[in-house]
Amino acid sequence: MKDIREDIAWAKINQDVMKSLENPRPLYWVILFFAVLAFGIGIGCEVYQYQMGMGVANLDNPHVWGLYIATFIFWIGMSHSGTLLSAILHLMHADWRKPIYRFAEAMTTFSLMTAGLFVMVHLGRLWQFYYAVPYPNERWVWPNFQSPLLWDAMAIFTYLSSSVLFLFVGMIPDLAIARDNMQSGWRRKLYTLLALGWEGTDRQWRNFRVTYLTIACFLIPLAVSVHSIVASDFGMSQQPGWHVTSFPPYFVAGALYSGCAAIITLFIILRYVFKFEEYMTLPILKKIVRLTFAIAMVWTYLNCVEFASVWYSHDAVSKDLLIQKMTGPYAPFWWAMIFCGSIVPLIFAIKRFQTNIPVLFATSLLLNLGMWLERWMIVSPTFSHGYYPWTWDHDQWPSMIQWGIVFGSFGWFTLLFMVFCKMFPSVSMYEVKEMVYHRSLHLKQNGTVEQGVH
Amino acid sequence: MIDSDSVKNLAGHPFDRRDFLKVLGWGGAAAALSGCGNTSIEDGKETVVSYVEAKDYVIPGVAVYFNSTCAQCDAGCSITGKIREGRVLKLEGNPESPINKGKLCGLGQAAVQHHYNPDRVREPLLRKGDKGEAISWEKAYALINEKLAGVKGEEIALLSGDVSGHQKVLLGNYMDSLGSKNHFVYEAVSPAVVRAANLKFYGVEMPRYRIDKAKVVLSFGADFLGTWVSPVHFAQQYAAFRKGVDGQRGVLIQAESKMTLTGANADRWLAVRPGTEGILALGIINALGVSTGDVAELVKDYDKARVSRDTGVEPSNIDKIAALLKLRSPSLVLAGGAAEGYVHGMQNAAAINLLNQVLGNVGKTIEAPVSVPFPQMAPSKGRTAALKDLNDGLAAGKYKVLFNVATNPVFTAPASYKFRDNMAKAGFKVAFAHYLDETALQADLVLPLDSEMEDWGTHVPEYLADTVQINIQQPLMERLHANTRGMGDILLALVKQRRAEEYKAFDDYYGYLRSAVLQNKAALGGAGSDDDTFWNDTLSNGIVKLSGASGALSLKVDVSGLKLPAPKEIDEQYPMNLIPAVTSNLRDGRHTNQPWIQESPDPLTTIVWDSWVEMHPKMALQLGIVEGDIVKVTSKTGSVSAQVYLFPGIYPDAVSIPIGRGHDAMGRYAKGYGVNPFEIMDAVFESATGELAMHETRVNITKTGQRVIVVKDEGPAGGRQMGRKIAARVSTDQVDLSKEV
Amino acid sequence: MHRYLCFPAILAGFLMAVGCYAATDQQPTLTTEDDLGPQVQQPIEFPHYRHAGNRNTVDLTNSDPTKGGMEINCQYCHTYARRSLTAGIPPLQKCVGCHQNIPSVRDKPRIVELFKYWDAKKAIPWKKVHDLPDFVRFNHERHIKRFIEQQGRPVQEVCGYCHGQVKEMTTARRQKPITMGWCVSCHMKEHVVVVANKDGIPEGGTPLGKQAYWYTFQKPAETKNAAGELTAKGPNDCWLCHK
Amino acid sequence: MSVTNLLDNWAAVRHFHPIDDKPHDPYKWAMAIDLDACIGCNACAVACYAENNLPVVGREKFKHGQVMHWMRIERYWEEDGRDFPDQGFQFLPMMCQQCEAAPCETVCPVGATNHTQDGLNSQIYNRCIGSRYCSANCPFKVRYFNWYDYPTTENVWPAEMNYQLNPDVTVRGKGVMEKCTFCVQRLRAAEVTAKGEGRIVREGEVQTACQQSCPTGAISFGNLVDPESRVHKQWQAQQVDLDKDAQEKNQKEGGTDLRGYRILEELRSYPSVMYLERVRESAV
Repeated sequence: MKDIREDIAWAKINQDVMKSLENPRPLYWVILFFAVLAFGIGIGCEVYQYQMGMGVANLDNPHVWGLYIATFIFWIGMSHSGTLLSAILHLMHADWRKPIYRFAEAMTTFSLMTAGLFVMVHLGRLWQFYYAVPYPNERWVWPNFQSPLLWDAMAIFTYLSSSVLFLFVGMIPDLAIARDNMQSGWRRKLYTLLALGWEGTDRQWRNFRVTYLTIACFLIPLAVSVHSIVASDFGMSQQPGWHVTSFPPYFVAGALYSGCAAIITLFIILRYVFKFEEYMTLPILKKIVRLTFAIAMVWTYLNCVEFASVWYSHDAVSKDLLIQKMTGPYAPFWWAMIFCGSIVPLIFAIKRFQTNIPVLFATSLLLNLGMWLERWMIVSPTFSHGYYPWTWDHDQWPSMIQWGIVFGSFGWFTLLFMVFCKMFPSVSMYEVKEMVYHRSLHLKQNGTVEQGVH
Repeated sequence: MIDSDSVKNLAGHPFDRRDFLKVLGWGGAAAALSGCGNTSIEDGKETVVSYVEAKDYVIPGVAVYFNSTCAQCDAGCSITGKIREGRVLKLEGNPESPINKGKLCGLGQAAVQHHYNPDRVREPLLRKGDKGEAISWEKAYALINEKLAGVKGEEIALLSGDVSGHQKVLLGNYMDSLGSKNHFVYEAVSPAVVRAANLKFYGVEMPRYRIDKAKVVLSFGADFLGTWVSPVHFAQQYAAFRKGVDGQRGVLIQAESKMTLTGANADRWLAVRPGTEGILALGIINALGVSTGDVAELVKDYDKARVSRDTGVEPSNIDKIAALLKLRSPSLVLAGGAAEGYVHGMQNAAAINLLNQVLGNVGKTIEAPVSVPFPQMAPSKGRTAALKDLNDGLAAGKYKVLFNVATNPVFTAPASYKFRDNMAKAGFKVAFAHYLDETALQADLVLPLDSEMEDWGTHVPEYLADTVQINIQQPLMERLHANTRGMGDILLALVKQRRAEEYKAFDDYYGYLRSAVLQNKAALGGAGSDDDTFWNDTLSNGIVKLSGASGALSLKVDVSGLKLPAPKEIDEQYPMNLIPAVTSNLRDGRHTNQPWIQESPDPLTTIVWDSWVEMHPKMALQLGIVEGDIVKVTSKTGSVSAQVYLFPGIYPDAVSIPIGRGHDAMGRYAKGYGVNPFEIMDAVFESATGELAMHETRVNITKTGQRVIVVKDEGPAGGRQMGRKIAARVSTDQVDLSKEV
Repeated sequence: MHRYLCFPAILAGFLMAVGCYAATDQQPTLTTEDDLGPQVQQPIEFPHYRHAGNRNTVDLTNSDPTKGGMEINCQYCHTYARRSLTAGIPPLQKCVGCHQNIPSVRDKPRIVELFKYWDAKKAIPWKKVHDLPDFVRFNHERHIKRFIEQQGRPVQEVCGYCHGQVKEMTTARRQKPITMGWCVSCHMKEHVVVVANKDGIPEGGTPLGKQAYWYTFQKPAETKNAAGELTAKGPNDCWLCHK
Repeated sequence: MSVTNLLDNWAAVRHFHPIDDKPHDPYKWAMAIDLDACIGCNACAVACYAENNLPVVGREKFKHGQVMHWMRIERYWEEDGRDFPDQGFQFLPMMCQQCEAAPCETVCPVGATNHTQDGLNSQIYNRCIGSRYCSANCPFKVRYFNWYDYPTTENVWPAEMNYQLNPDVTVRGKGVMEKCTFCVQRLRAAEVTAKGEGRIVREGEVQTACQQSCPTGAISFGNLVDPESRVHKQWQAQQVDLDKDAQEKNQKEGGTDLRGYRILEELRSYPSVMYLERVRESAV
């Protein structure tokens, strides 16, 4: 099967994609409704938590971090998908990424925004967050540049701004198309503004290519660093289970893994909701599935490396913790993580399932669950089974408020993402055209393509 | 938060003689009180209330210190109150006092929370049906006078706790003026049986124990570090004892059925079958093998095998202890609450005292106390038998008027007394109270007392550390509530109703106290100094130290009456012994409404805010009980339900419930937390003294099927250190203590 | 296309400018900058100039703030400042102590008001002029010890570092920003330290080696100013004011 | 507030060994706790509540592990198959160890917890934004977070009870971290007084609240660099060096006959509290 039909007319591409801005399937509205609902619940919980204090999340001393930080890492991880597809694969000239990289990039941006929210939600004094911003102030004090948390904030901010830029720059030609296709109204004004006067001249194309490539190159180290830095939040501490040298690659692998899994999920949703069957084709899905499988195996390997290094080290406390994870109160979640993260992706190895949408959808959700559990299993057991036995957990189970905010974050992300897809072309028109062009060129050389299409 | 408004409220009080503590504002020092939330600088919005008149030593922002006496228990520790801007902030020990030498226990520190307690009674309250109506003091006094009219002296009873000093004198005079001899001195928790045994053996009730001079201390349930007699003083002696005599570290052996704080610090803790402490003592005498005559005759049956069988202590341990006691002399043997709480408590205590005598400790580590030169001020010590007597009298309808001075017998009398009902038989009940506790709620008239930080007084402790000392209690700050009165002031007002002439010279208790002290100026060591100087010195010292005569103990060894019963057979229906535990935080429950006390974890179980049933893990395993199970503890008298805590420091046949919680009145921090073991305590009495035998209750345990999370500081790891070196321990042969600083 | 480059260029330029500004070693200049607080309405309009002002004339009808003062030492009334963290407001007794012996002004409205409070034995509800956030503990005593007692600087000058020229005011008004940066700016300056006493601790200044440096374990080097005098910075320890 | 100023400080950022160049002059506050003297009576903990305005959180919050005791008394007993704790329990007063290379300090994003020159690990409440990273990184778990706004919580400081609050210590609102300060308000007051008199704080001039109340004198506290201080003598006699992560005496063959040790010393946080092992008689 082919990645894409070579005989799609360019006009039809424009038409199909522009349609997604107008009339999606009804499921879109259903999703949007639930997203708003979940987000509303999250907001309610957060307002209550803000009023009452962090205690309502049922965190305690010393179990001071909980699902917020776990979910924060989860969203940061999710953000790696976009960069992987658009920047890394772009540089590798893997052109099958072209129909899907736009929404992956949007995912990057929005999951980063969600992650950023968690940093805020997690703060005990949210209203003083600006103390962590290095700017000249009347107090004459700098934040602490030694703190990985500060690096984190900066890395996230940089990554977020870069990916917004990347997303935007990559969208300019398409925005121009949208502008030209819109009759009138505020959306046309918006596209006009955002298209920055794109006319498609050679000079513009040349500048555009250079800019896009530059940002892509810039973004890759950022993506790697952002999750390495998140990893160093833990790796730089000296707590058992956190103080692990292999954490940065482990986190990056985990990030790519969860990102890919999320792409599969959203791929399937978008394909249906926006009627993108022509562009988001099963062969492309198959490629992503295979990629995901590979990353899953890398992640599994890194997991084994971590266990082995703990097991063979003389660090009795870390070893204790590992045993505790496998057998203690967190064991069900830990084993669920292993199951979802390492066993479930084996389905991807079976060819028959690589294009089976219901199976893939279910599997990708399980993978995401597994990756979320992984983050939780990194954060919480260390608190409940750290160096100091006297303070091991009392009654630590996340309260409904905590769950509510975590739940709400999914609503927030979905909301942003769905609104984006309805507002902007979520399939890159000009790149799909390129792809079709290149493929048809290849066919032309073989003389198999029908005449008169282009 | 305290803002300037509340300061202004305080400023509304009228001037009086205590104006040196006048709260008239803090001159800008209020700043320090608020939280982190306020980052705003609001020039010109906040009011700075300055003093109208200020003494030279009053500097806003600088603390002043006044000495007084702690009244949280009757050990008589001297305290130094830190006062800032007219408010007492913190209590420290007064270094000048030989009893506590600048130290203070947690309970003593919490006294400020008694003073500032939001649940204190603030107005005199007269019963109107179920409610109390606030009345004026004049009316209250008139009412008392009215109710006393025509009542015969023997129909009037007064119940109080330990009392000493001038208050005792005044109390005595008042009762005298009423023609009543019915002053019942009652403490729910007191070593009355040991006192009686001591009196019989040594000729004094409370000799001076010299733990610091002993090389070995063998204690039979005496929790001298936690609750027994004078814990802060003994803790200091203990510290010296551990440092050692001639560099040899003191050895502490504790034998008891339920581990106390002292037991938790022992080098060897022996779990003995409840009630067999005396048998163990005799067994040790036997194992020492040094006695002759009567004593040898007495102990000859108490061979190791039998003693071990009876007490549950391993024979090897008896040998080791005997060997150690023989090797290291002097030693000290103590009998405490656990030994005396049985029908044969006196016999237990006698056997233990005999062991002391056999070891030759009397005169070495047990010394004669100094005698107080003013016997009228010497303390009257409470007994549980007194409450029994009062209760019997009330039940028989003997008393028409009952005064209750801040005791809480409704809470601390065993339920089988039916004290609440009997109390109702007295026609007119007056409670002098700090809180509306269980007893005050039964009264017809509740008169609010000053806290110890607002009141004047003198105290003579029963256990004198060094010299005789009269402790001065003085207000550390202005009265917090306008309508509370000191007990002394109330007594003076009442006695004036009877003997106006005699007391007309005294405006108030302060005046009475001052003149009483100054009258004896010479005897109190103030000869030569003028009245004001002496008085001011006395107040500033907080203690008057006197040299009292210290006689010798009149040792009487009479073993003829000494006969210890064999351990009780296990009762099928009620197989377990109930040990009501006296904990160092809660004591008899009068301080339960002080939140620091509620939240300060029990040292042994780390449980807070609740009662628990302590049970040995082995026994729990047998009964299929795990931690947090709610069990019903049933005795012949009744039953209570509480959570189980598995605790290894208890004899497996016994369960223990702490005393002090389970209030159904008193205040927001006490009410509704835990259960009260007095409710299921059988009314069994010590045979020789008539004291309540608190350890004689037999119970059975049934599961209710409910389970809760035990609220405690200890985590799921329990007391295990998981291989980390956290709280390390070393045995004496591995360490060289002589090198230490 | 160049139009669209304008914005990034301006942005980059702006960022660079901010960077350069931030990078330069800003000398603390705030100390001299006056930042007037609100004029606070007091229950009695206390004339500071009359009490602390210069004794140019003793003409009491003169309302020129710079003239007609009694040159009373600040510490005569604000007596707690040298002994306590807080300067405090003098007790009413202090005012009356003098004024009951000054019959000439007894019927002035302010004095009448004063005696009204005194007769009622009521405290005057003064309004706070220099209000710090509740978590800040400025120590008056230490500053007076250091500058007045140990270095012998004039009282009014030293008080004026923070309170401005109160002797020229009627009721006091805040003259300085009293923000943390303002405090720190002074603490970061090199101040002259008087010679060391026998313990090697320089009097009238922060002993060398006592400055706490945030994350720094290095002993600060001994510094001298152009005149060769020993200098030191003020303490840099958060826990001195925030506890 | 300039970058130069930032770089200045940064250039002198923590050395690998924090106390190589002996910066603690004239003060280094330290503690020694004799576990043999500690009887676990809780007097220190209550004194700490009184001195430092600690909120009483109540039963429900205690249950959720949100208690605020800066000083906690831990009670240990290793079973080793025994039925009874027949050598008693082991009590351990645990509070902030004021580490020299404190793991909490480096991770705070806003620098709300720093090292002071007199060897304390400061906690600045008003700077804290509540990221709780410090607590996450504390090996001893002695940091306590204000999960609720205790000053406004019912029955924490109801009317009158709030009069007891120590004005020298900030009452913490919700969302800030707090911990044992070695009673810094007392230390600073003593230091400032001494400075005014041109001397250093003398031994015995300042006591922490826990030390002052301890009935058995198990806690000694003082200036470690002052050779006259009891703490200095104790540390020296026990051969415990502040700047070692493993004490020489323990590396000697046959072990040591001294009982001074520091908890989790091997983590290289260089705690300022030395504990003396509890002693138990071998003859019984």
